Amino acid sequence: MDKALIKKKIGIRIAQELSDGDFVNLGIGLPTEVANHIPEEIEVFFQSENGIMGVGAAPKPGSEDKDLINAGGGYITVKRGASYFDTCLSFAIIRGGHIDMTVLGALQVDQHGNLANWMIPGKLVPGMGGAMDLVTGAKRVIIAMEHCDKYGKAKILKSCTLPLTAKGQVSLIVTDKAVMEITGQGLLLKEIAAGTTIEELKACTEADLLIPDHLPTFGD
Amino acid sequence: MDKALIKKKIGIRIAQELSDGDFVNLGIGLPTEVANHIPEEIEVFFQSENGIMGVGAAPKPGSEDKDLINAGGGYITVKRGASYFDTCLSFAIIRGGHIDMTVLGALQVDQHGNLANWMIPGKLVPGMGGAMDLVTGAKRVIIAMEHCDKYGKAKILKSCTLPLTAKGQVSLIVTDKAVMEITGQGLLLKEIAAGTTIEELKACTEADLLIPDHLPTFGD
Amino acid sequence: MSKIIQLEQAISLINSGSSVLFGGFLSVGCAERIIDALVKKGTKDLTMIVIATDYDNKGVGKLITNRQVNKVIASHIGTNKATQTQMNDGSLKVTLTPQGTLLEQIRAAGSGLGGVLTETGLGTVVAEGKQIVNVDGRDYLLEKPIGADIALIKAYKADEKGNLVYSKTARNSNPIMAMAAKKTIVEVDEIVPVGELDPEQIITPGVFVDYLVPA
Amino acid sequence: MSKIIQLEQAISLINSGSSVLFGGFLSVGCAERIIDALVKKGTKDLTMIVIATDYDNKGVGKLITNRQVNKVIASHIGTNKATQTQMNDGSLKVTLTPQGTLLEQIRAAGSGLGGVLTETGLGTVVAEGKQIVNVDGRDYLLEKPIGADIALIKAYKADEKGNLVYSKTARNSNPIMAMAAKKTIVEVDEIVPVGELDPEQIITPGVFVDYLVPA
Repeated sequence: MDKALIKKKIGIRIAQELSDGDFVNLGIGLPTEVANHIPEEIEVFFQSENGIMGVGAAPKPGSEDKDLINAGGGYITVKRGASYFDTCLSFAIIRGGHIDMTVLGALQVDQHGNLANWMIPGKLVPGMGGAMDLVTGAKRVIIAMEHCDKYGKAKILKSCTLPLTAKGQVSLIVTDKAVMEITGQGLLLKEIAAGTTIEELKACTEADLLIPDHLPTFGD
Repeated sequence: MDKALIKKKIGIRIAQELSDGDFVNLGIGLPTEVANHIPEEIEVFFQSENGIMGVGAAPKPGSEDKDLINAGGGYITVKRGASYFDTCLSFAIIRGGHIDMTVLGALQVDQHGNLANWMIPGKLVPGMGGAMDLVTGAKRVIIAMEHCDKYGKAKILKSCTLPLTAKGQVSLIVTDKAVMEITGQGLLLKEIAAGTTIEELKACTEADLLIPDHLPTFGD
Repeated sequence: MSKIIQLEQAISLINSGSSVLFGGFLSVGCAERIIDALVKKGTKDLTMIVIATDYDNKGVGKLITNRQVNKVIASHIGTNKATQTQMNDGSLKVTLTPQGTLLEQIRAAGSGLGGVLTETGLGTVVAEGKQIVNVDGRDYLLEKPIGADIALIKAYKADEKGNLVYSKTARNSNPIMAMAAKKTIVEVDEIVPVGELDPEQIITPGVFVDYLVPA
Repeated sequence: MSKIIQLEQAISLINSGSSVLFGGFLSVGCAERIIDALVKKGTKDLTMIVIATDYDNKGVGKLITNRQVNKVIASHIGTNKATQTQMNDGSLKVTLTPQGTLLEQIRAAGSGLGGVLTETGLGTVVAEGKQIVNVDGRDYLLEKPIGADIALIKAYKADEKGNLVYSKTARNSNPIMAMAAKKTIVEVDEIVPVGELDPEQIITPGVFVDYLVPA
C-alpha cells in the first residue's frame, strides 16, 4: 500500500480516539497526520513541547516566523486561544498528567506496553528528547506506526529488545493492519484493517494476540 | 531611648551594608525601616515574597490598589523596573541564593548564627511564613532588633532555647547597642553604639563576645 | 465545550471532606465570592491548603470561623485568631510548612514530580518525621507532593478556553495551585472571547483550568 | 549600575573549561551572535548544557563542529551529525537526559533545591547509576541539580535593569537557564529604558540577569 495512504488510514483511526476539549501532543513523523483528521464537531488543542499550547496549521510559504516552531523544528502558526510558556512548564504539563493523549512512533512496542523509540545501540542515538517524559506522563499513550519494519519484520513483540523509552505505559497501538489495546490480560486485538486476515496479522506480529469473537474492521 | 529613634539608628546602620544593585528582602516590623535610609548614590531593589521585585513607597491615602500588597499585607506602590511573579518563583529567587541580603527580626539569636523568630511554644504560633526559606537561602542574613526584650532580658544567647527558624545562617546582628558578626571563631563585636559601654553591653548579652582592641562606634 | 459555570454549580463540585487548594495571600487574589457561597452552604470537614489563613472575616478565614475546616496546611496563621483558637482547643489540625516548601510541594503535585529536596527546615521542628536524603555529602529534607481534589483560583481575566491572566500581586500562589487539583475552578472578573488574550500574556494556560465562574 | 556590556566583554567572561547553559531549542531563541564570537575566539574545553545540539552550522552546533566542546548534557543530538561523530570517536562525552528531567535539574539548581524525584526514565538506561528513592510505595529517580558557570540567554526585549521578555517559542528554555548560572549573559534584540516594560509582562526578572549584550 502507498505510504501516504497508510499514514492517512492510521491518522483517521487515531483521530477517532479524541474527545472535544482534549489536549494532545503529537510526536514528529507519522503521528502529525492525526492533526489532519480531527472530526469537525470537536475541538482539540495541540501542544508542542518547546513551549506552546494551541499549535495551528503550517504557515503559507513566505510567511514563516523564525521564532515560531514546533518540536520537530518545523514552522507553525498559532490557533486562537493559544499560549506560550517555557519548556519547564511545558514538561510540567506533560509529566503532571495534564495531556489527555500523546501519539508517538515506535521502533518496538511489546505486549506489556513497553516502548522502545529512542535509540538503536551502535547505530542511531538521537536521544530521547521529550519522549520519555511524554510516555510516562500523558494520560493515554497511543503508538502510531506501520505494523512491520521495512524488511517486513515484526515491531510488535513479546518483549522489546531495544533500550526502552518507558515501561508499561502504552495504552493503544494503531497500525495499518490493526488496532490493539494493552490490557491486564495481554495485547487485545480490537479491530483489524479491512482486507487484512488474522493469519496475515499473526504472521507479522511476534506478540501474543488476544483475539475476540467479534472483530470489527477499520479503514474501509 | 525613644522607640522611633532606636528604629532609625538600626535602620541607618543596616542601610550602610547595602551595595548598588542589591536585591533585598526586608521582614515586617523593624526591618522595613532600612528602606527609609538607602544612601542616595546607590539603587537597591526590594522584593516582597508574595510576588514582586521592586517594591516602591507606601501609596498616598486614597490611592491604594487592592491587588498590590507586601508580605505584611500593607499596601505598596511599584518602582520603575519592577516585575510581578508567582510566589513559587518568588521563593525560587529566595532559596536559590539570588537575594543579596535579607533583614529580619528575632526572638532569639545565638553566637552560632542560629535564629529563632517564628514561634513561642504554648503562647504564640503565627507560623514561619517565608522566614525559614529566607534565612536558609539569602546570601546574607542580617538581624535587626532591640538588643534586649521588653523585660531587659538578653535575646543574644549562647544557644537559642526557642524552636529554630534555621541553623547557623545569620551573618550580622545590628541592635540599638551593637553591631556583631557571626564568625568561625565566635560572635565578634564590630561596633558599639555611641554612649554605650562594653560593660553595659556585656550585662545584657548572654552570648560570649569577641571584643577587638579597636572598637569603632556607630549611631552618633 | 464551554468551561463557564454558575456559582451554584461551582459550589456543588466541592463536597464535605474535600481537600481544597486556595489561591491568594492575605485575602488578595482569593476567590472571595466562591468562599462566601461555601460559607452560606456550610460544606463541612474541608482540608484547606493555603499560604496563610487570612483574617477572621476576610478571605479563607471565614471558612475557619464558620468551623467548616478540620485540617489546615499553611505557612502562616498569625493574622487569623480563629485558626489559633481552634488549633489550641484541638478541633482543627494545623500543619505549618515553610512557604517556599509548601509551594514546591504543590508544584511537584501539579508537575508529576515525586517530591523535592530542600535545606529549608533542616535542624528545625519542620524536619521531624521527614526523610532526610543525602546528595553529594549534603543533607536535604524530602518534601512530598501536595495535591487536592479542588483548586479555587482567582484570576483577573480569562478567555473562554480557560487561559488566565492575573492582576499584580494578586497573582501570588494562584498559578501554582491551578496546576495541582483534580478540578480547578476559577473565579474571574472578566471573561473575554477566545483570541482576545495575547498568547505571550497568558500566565496559566487553559490546560490547567476546568471551570470558570464569572463575577 | 548598568548591565550593558559589549560582545567582546561578554566573550571574555567565558573561559576555557567553563560550563555553559545554552538557552534555545533547535537554534530558535539561541544567543547566535555570542556563539559566533565564541567560535571566532576558539575558547576550548567547554561543557555544554542544552536541550538539543541544534545543527552542524547553526545554533550551538557550531561550537561542536569547531571542537570547542568536550562534554555535552542534552536530551537530543539527532539533528547534529558532528555530535554523533565526536561521541562515537570518543572525543566528546555525551550525557543524554530526558528533556523534562534536564529542565527540572536546571530549575533545581536555580531554585536552591537539592534535587527532584521523577518517574521519567525508571526501568530504562537513564536510571543507571542513579539513586532510587521510594516515596509512599512508589519508586522515583533522584535527579540532582545542574548549574553552570555561565548561562547564555537570548531575549527579545530587555530593560536596562535586565528584566526580560521573549518572543513566542523562542522563549523555550531561556527563563529556566537564566536562573541557574553564576553569571547570566543575555543577547537581546532591543534594550529599552527602565519603566517601559509592564511589570506584568516580564518573564525573567532582572534579579537573574548579570549582563546584557545589545544586538
